[in-house]
Amino acid sequence: MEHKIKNIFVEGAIAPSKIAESIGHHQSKTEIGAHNIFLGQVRADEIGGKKVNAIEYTAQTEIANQVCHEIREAAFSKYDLSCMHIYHSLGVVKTGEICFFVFVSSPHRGPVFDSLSEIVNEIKDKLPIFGKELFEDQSHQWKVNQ
Amino acid sequence: MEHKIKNIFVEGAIAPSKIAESIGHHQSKTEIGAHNIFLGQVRADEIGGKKVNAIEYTAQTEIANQVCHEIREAAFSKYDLSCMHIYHSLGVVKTGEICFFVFVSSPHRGPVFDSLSEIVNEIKDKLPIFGKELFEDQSHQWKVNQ
Amino acid sequence: MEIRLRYFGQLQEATGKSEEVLKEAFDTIGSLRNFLIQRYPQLKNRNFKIAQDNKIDMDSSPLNGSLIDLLPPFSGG
Amino acid sequence: MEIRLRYFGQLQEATGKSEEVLKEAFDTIGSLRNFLIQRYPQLKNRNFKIAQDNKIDMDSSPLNGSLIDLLPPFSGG
Repeated sequence: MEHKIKNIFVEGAIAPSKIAESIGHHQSKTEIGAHNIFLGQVRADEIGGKKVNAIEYTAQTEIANQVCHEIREAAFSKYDLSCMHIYHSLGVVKTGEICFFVFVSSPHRGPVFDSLSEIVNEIKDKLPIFGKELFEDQSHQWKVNQ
Repeated sequence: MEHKIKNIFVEGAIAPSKIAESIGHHQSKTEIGAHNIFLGQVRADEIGGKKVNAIEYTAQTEIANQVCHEIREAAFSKYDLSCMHIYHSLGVVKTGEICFFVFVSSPHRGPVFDSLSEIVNEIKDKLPIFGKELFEDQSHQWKVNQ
Repeated sequence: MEIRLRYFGQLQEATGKSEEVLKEAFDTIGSLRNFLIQRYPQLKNRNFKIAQDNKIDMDSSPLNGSLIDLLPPFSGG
Repeated sequence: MEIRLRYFGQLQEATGKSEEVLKEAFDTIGSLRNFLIQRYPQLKNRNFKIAQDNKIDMDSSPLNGSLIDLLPPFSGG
């Protein structure tokens, strides 16, 4: 399957209503039996006595979109998936808000479970996105993925 | 952790707006970093030339809620989960609509990926829920889980 | 002691009943199963679980419940 | 040929710059890296990838792009 390179980036947090909208769009795809959704939410981590208030995301978006496209195509050829939708925030996302949304659908549940964690891990590993953790006292540190 | 036995059943399809509402309720839980959601959608399967229009669900709800409670408690003690929400439809759910919603959250992504497919599989295996596939021509057959 | 029997899903179609009351006594769940298969030959090759008082139980267990549910294969989700 | 250099994330803080133009010529990506570490000692113990013309490349690759991006460890999601 061949797909166009999509822009995964959205400005600011991803609203729950946007997620609902995306789910609703699949009601006409009646070959789908299973959806699996991953959401990344900004945690109020406490580091050295200071609490994270928000994360500010920047990215090399050209490379990120290209690499994400390759991850997407690889998943489509490896798994029996009907759809895949990926969004990531840029700019400031406050604690408790959603910054990352990956949505896969398939006729059956096996492929959605097998593919989702792989796609999420690859995106976190391979996309040049940079998170800056902003503390209550205006100081910051650079987020490190584990 | 001890939780009360919850009623997982809702009448009819699960609306995307209900899912959005459920996601939104977690914005105040700022220790959460990862959500994972499974949605079951009614497929328009074609069986012997006839197309499924809807599934009508019935259940022995007392047993189903009790067994689901046990699955839930086991998952909470096995995985580092912050929340878990489970809903299943009763009555008629049309093709393209959502009949099953499982939502797990955790500080980190490992536990949500590890637990979700296990919980979904256990619910499908162990809860006395019965799906009747209704065809376009008013005939029906009893759904069989694979 | 009376027992109240409920049939679920396709077992309602097989027996033509959604529930009934039995006045017979049964020592085990298995002996109730055998009784029902004789009464409703359509149940013979069916796979079903039996619950008493809202707990699924084995055929070897003593039957001492008053609410008995006949549960065909599960197909939720 | 000029090359346009862009610094991302914490490398902007380390160098105090978000971008600059270099007129020097470099045979490989690795030789650019060494040049930059000499110019900005703060980069010395930093782990960063280098992309040319929107493709992440190895230090052994010839440098022939005109847009060079310096990318610190990724932390999306």
